[in-house]
Amino acid sequence: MPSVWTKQDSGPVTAMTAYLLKRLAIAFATLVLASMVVFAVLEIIPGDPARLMLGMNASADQVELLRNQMGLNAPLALRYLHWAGGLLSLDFGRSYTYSVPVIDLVRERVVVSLPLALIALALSTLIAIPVGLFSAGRHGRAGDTIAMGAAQLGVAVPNFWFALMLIYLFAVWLRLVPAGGFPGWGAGIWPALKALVLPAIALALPQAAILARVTRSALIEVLNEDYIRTARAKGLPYRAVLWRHALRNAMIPVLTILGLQFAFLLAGTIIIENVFYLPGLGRLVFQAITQRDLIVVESVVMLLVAAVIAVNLLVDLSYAVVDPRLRSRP
Amino acid sequence: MKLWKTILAAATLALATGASAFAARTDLVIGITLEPPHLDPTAGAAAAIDEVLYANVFEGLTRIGPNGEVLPDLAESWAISDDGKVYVFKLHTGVKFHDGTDFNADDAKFSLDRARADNSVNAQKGLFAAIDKVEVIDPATVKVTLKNPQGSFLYNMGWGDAVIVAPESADTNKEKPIGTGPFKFQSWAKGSSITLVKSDNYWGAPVALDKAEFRVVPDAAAAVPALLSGDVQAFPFFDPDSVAQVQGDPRFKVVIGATEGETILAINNKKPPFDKLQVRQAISFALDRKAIIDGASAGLGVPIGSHMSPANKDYVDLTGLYPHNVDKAKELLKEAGLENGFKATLKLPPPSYARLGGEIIASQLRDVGIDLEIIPVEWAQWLDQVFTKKDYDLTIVSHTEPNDIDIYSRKDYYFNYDNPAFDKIIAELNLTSDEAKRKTLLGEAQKILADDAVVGFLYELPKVGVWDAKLQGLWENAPIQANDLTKVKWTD
Amino acid sequence: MTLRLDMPEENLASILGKAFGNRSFLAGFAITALVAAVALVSFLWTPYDVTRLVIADKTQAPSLAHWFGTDHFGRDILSMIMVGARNSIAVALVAVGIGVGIGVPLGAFAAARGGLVDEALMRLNDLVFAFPALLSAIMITAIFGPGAVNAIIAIGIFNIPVFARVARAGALAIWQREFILAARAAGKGKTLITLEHVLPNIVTLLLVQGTIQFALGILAEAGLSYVGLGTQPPMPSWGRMLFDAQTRMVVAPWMAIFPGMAIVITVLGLNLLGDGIADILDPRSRRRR
Amino acid sequence: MSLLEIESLSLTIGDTPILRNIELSVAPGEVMGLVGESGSGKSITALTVMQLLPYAARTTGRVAFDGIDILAASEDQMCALRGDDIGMVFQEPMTALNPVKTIGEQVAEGIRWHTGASRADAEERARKMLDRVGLPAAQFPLSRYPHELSGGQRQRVVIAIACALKPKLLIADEPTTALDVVLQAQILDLLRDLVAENRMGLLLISHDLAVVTEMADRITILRHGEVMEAGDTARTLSEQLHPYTRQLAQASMHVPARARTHEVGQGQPLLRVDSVTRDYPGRRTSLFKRSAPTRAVDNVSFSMTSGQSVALVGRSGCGKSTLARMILALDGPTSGTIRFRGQEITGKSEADLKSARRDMQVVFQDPYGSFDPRQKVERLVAEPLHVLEKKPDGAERREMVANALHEVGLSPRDMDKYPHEFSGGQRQRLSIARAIITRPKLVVADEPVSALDVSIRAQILDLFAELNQKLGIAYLFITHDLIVARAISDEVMVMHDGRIVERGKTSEVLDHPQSEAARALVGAAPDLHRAIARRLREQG
Repeated sequence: MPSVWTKQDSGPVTAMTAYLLKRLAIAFATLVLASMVVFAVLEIIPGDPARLMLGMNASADQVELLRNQMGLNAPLALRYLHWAGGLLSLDFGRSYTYSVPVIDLVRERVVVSLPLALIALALSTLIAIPVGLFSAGRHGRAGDTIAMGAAQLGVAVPNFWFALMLIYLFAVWLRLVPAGGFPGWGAGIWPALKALVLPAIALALPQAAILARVTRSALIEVLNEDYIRTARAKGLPYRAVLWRHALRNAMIPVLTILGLQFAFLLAGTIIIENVFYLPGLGRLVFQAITQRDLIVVESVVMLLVAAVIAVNLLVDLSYAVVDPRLRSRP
Repeated sequence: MKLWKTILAAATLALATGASAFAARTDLVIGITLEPPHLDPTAGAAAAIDEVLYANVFEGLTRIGPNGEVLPDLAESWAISDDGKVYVFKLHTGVKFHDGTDFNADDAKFSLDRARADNSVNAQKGLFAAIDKVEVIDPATVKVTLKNPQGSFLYNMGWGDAVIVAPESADTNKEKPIGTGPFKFQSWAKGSSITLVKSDNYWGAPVALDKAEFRVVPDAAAAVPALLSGDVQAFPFFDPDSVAQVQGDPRFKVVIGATEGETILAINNKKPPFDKLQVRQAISFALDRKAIIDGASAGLGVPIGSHMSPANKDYVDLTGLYPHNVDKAKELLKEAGLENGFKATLKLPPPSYARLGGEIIASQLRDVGIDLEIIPVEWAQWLDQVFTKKDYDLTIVSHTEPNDIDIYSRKDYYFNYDNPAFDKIIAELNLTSDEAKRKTLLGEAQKILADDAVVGFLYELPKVGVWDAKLQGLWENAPIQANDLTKVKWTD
Repeated sequence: MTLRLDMPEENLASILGKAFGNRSFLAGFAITALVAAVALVSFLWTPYDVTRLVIADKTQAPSLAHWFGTDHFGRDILSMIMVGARNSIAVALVAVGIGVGIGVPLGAFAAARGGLVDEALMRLNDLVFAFPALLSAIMITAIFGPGAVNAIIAIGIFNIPVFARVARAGALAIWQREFILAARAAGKGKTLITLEHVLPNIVTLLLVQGTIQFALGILAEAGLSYVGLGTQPPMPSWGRMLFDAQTRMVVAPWMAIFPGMAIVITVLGLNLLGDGIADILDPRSRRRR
Repeated sequence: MSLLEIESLSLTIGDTPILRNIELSVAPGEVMGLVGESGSGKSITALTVMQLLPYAARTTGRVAFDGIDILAASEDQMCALRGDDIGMVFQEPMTALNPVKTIGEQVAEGIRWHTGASRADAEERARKMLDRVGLPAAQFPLSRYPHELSGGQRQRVVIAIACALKPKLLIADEPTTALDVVLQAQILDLLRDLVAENRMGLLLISHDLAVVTEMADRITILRHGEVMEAGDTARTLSEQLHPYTRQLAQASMHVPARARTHEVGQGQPLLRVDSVTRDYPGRRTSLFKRSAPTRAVDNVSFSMTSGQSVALVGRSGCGKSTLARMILALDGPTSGTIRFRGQEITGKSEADLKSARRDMQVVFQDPYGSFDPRQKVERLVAEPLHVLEKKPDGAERREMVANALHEVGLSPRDMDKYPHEFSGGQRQRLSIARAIITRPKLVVADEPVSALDVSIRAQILDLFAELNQKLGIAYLFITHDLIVARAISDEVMVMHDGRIVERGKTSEVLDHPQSEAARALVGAAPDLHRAIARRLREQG
């Protein structure tokens, strides 16, 4: 096949812009499709939010009145357009159960969930990358076997079970940290962080195990490449080769997994936030599902989907930062 | 735990100085399982609203006491006309709402009229159905005229749905409740907690607590560690199933009280084969209430034989009617032509009494040949499918409203039970205020329900409260779902 | 040609030889076989009947009569773990089956057709990937009602894009090989080539992914059951057992410890097995998660 | 005194002996050629000197570099030697450079590491070095990334890295094998000059006797990890005392015996290509614009007759393979038509192509990649039977496969084996068996022998010639190797930048090339005869 690299390209900058635009367009299209799916799925949920709000003793007339007030009797397409249009202007509507704007609920919860996910992500990265480097550097030797054995175990532990064990060890037994709950950032940075420590560990450890394995295998693969031999032939010691040449090349699979993990972490928070009764997005959506607070479910799910898409976009772009070959790719 | 350290340090200090007048702790974190959807008791059915606000932030003309008795509240006294149709309430004076506005008879009239209006979204409009008109006599007197005499009117006025609100703040109560109670609303961290603080301009006896936080701890799994780690000091409504976890721990007091919650295995009386009396009776014989109470409620809870709390003065013990008897149950099924048993569904709402009880009941009914498929449902689905559409065979639920035997006479109620004899008794009961007469009628009503085996009567839901051993004044029983903090204080 | 230490395709004997030399494979195989055996035995025999509740025997500590103790209904935990193994395996296996059955044909089709079809299918994949899987599984089971069948569907749906992606990537690599050109030169169409050449050559890749998804399926089922949306009583399931255990941690920790260990061991076994297979068949294969 | 001295070096990996009693030396300023077929242990010898062996390797014997005992040296000592005193150039320029670092960084890195020079100084030296290897900073700034360079340019960067610190010894392991002949000649010139300038010792490793003969002062011939013969290049190769040396030399120059050749223009053309052009879409430069399309094949016309053997030669990337794919109807032309036996094959459905496919088969370059590893030989060889009108039954099929195997010199028993049980040469025989099972009129062979060792290559060329004689099959050989073209073809077509620039009888074109492209190819092609002759002449 002829060489792909022709001379008449108009430079990496425009190619990069085109790539960026294309990715953005795809991300937006995915978002729109996702919103349709979410809306369609939630519209077939059995359970009437109006009835739920009024309880057992309310009459059918009262329920109907409330349904009208809540706009539940409008045609489907109109409701979708209204809702989707609102999303664009960050107007997510009003919660059926809390009767406050959804955006306010989200804002209150995001300050719990986002720091939690970020701490967990940071924690898992900080554990995983060094372990991966360590293991790859001792490929096949005792240290590697032990580290990877531990990682295998980490992957196999369900995070909610791990969370339970952590609570009983650190909160009930040792009383080092609270068993759950969140005092709010208003109570000071330290108490708030303390409340997030256990959940973050419970979330991070299984992820760290996966990431460490990926880092190691990516590094080992890269270490088999010819250019590693070239670098060794320059006289660089093994360690320097590992850091200067192997790590950056091994970043692409690691970044991919990091991106995927963000989605995992967001979903993982649903169960973990329930175990630790943290007032985060995960619990908001879980409660909203059980209370049939459709508007909240729709909005939060869309927000999470948007976050996942945004992170994937970011990961795509970071590939280009890591790998110059992708910068000039159409 | 910083808090504990502070307390410890303070306690040591107090001992060292020998100061007897050491001020006791004045803050409290109370765990609640469900978060209120909003904070207006007059606009929602959720019990969680009352659990936070009743008697603390909002007050009614009357109120319900710790043992279900009717006590004066904003109305210091009342007079009832001989025909039982006119009530004249004498109100307390000098009462202010938390926003500084005065409370007077206009507010009382506004509150009652608002609740019974056509466009009212009050969840218990039935409470006000008997009211014909409300008149302001003077700022401290309000007169209520009924269409017909109602024996339970004073009790009804003590419900959380009948509390007095001010016209200025009625519309914003959902977010920022303004009442006349001893505590005022401070903040609500949604999904997490609601904080109340002592109100300085309270008209009544001052309360001991300065600050009370209601923290939302949705599941029992989280409640135990929260309690053990000291994050939460009281769970007035603790899951009985978890009580073994803290029983015997000297740090905590476990208080078993009574509720108005008749836990029943509800039966769809119109759906074959449950339309046959023998089938329903067979189910009643198949139930082993002791095992159910042991397995689903940690052995706490009193068996019932009809729809009435054993704590109620009008209670009739009918538990002997259907003792656990597998052979008898099989025999009855055979009479009904179902000697080979049959299949049915059992829809279970989320509370642990239902989910755990359901598993046990399914196992017990399997012993007599009834094969149940367990379908767990969320409350929303339960209300929709079971309660509204009556699309169910069997379900388990606890009817926590007090004095609610009349539900069996309601048309289209989800039991699909229809017995003119029973309806007649209830109709008569509604027009009767004579105590002895009422007792007889209620006894008859209980008997009919038991004979018809309308539902499987299981047990009276216990009210299990668990709180710090040094805490005093929380309700032991739960005549209504409320956490009255007016008498709560720490002891040392 | 310079040093070529590559290993060309090998025969069954040498694969088996390597399998017996691979610690990961041996350990994984042993554990997985044990779990499968326990599940099979539970059809014929369990120490106690798991459908009978003996309230009088509730929350008994491990003893000779009940090796792993009893639960809050007096059921034998060992027996429940045995039956639960059956359930976990069934759910995860069928969910993997859904992923393979729909995902692999889609992926292979996309790779064979290329162009717009490929692009469209991959965008659809992206769409599914954009939904956090567990959140969506919770939504699906909450909407359509909790239960094993809906849990299988919810988990299975998210296996589809995974297998589609692996199958497509594997197939694309195979389509680059010269033997495909040879087949095309022999006049074979895309469908025939996919069936004859592409699929047999990505089987190992799918096998490795299959064990990984199988393990994830067991974790997902446990997670769903833990929030009460998975397998329903009276059928015991490991996640459900943990759900029941969590409110009794102080008085009956064995209720949480043994089912939790059952999950860890099973998932560990499957992952070791997958690693082992990957190592044996291709020492350089990149593992996907 | 020798710069590098290897004495009775033996090496095992696990239980497998790789090297046995290797003796070798390189003096300063000397070029030592290390020759051998694949698996002879050439590369392992080089890696031993660098001490970059796999973990499991165990060595005995002595390797001395500049008086240092390398086998006993610590890793720190080796790090100090590598890149500073010993440089190494590898075979595969496409993968030998780190894709995420600029060429400047990669050249400067070794300089900084060994000399402790500042970044600016190291960059300055890197710039000079790159300039020296033919990559002037004006056109190739230090900020270029490897992927922005061609294969030949990348190999220059690798040489710059290896020579940046003027090492005493340079090891070049097949430095030109991945390049086409013209680039090969340029790189070899560069290496020769660098060695002369710095009085470096050069250990040149190659499978190509001609390349080594042109470059090396002395030669060491390796086979199965043992030294067969060593000595002065010209004398060793002209005398050919050792039987293996003789075998290698003869195989390198092998020309199959062919009784008759075919001329153009006999009867109706078998294949007719009319102004065929193939464009590939350009890269997307913005949302709506693409750069101009790349023209891989540009207005090519030619025809072939039955039984004729035509070689299509050209540098890599000239469009040969694209043209071949279009002839095989695996790809469609952008414009123009291709007729096979008078029938147009462009834009036809697979069903309409069946009759054409019966008479036209293909042999690919890679004997490893061209067989599905999961199928047995019987199915693989029988694959083209798919196009027959009447599908043979099982017994017939086995018989046809057995015949085809017999014709290519394999046993019918081989039918039940898997491809991995065969050697590279045997696989190429399988490939040919597959191509002839339908008794085609034309076989297109895309570099059919370039992945094979010389001795095997000779056998396969013989087989092609034999089948051409016996079955009257016409060949279209795609090759970059003029020796192959000379050996097997009646006519040669020279392709350059997508066009056919010259066509004629093989001997005429190769001996008297007319076009510039053909002249460049012929001039650069290494030729063992010429090389030995020149060596002898130089030495007098």
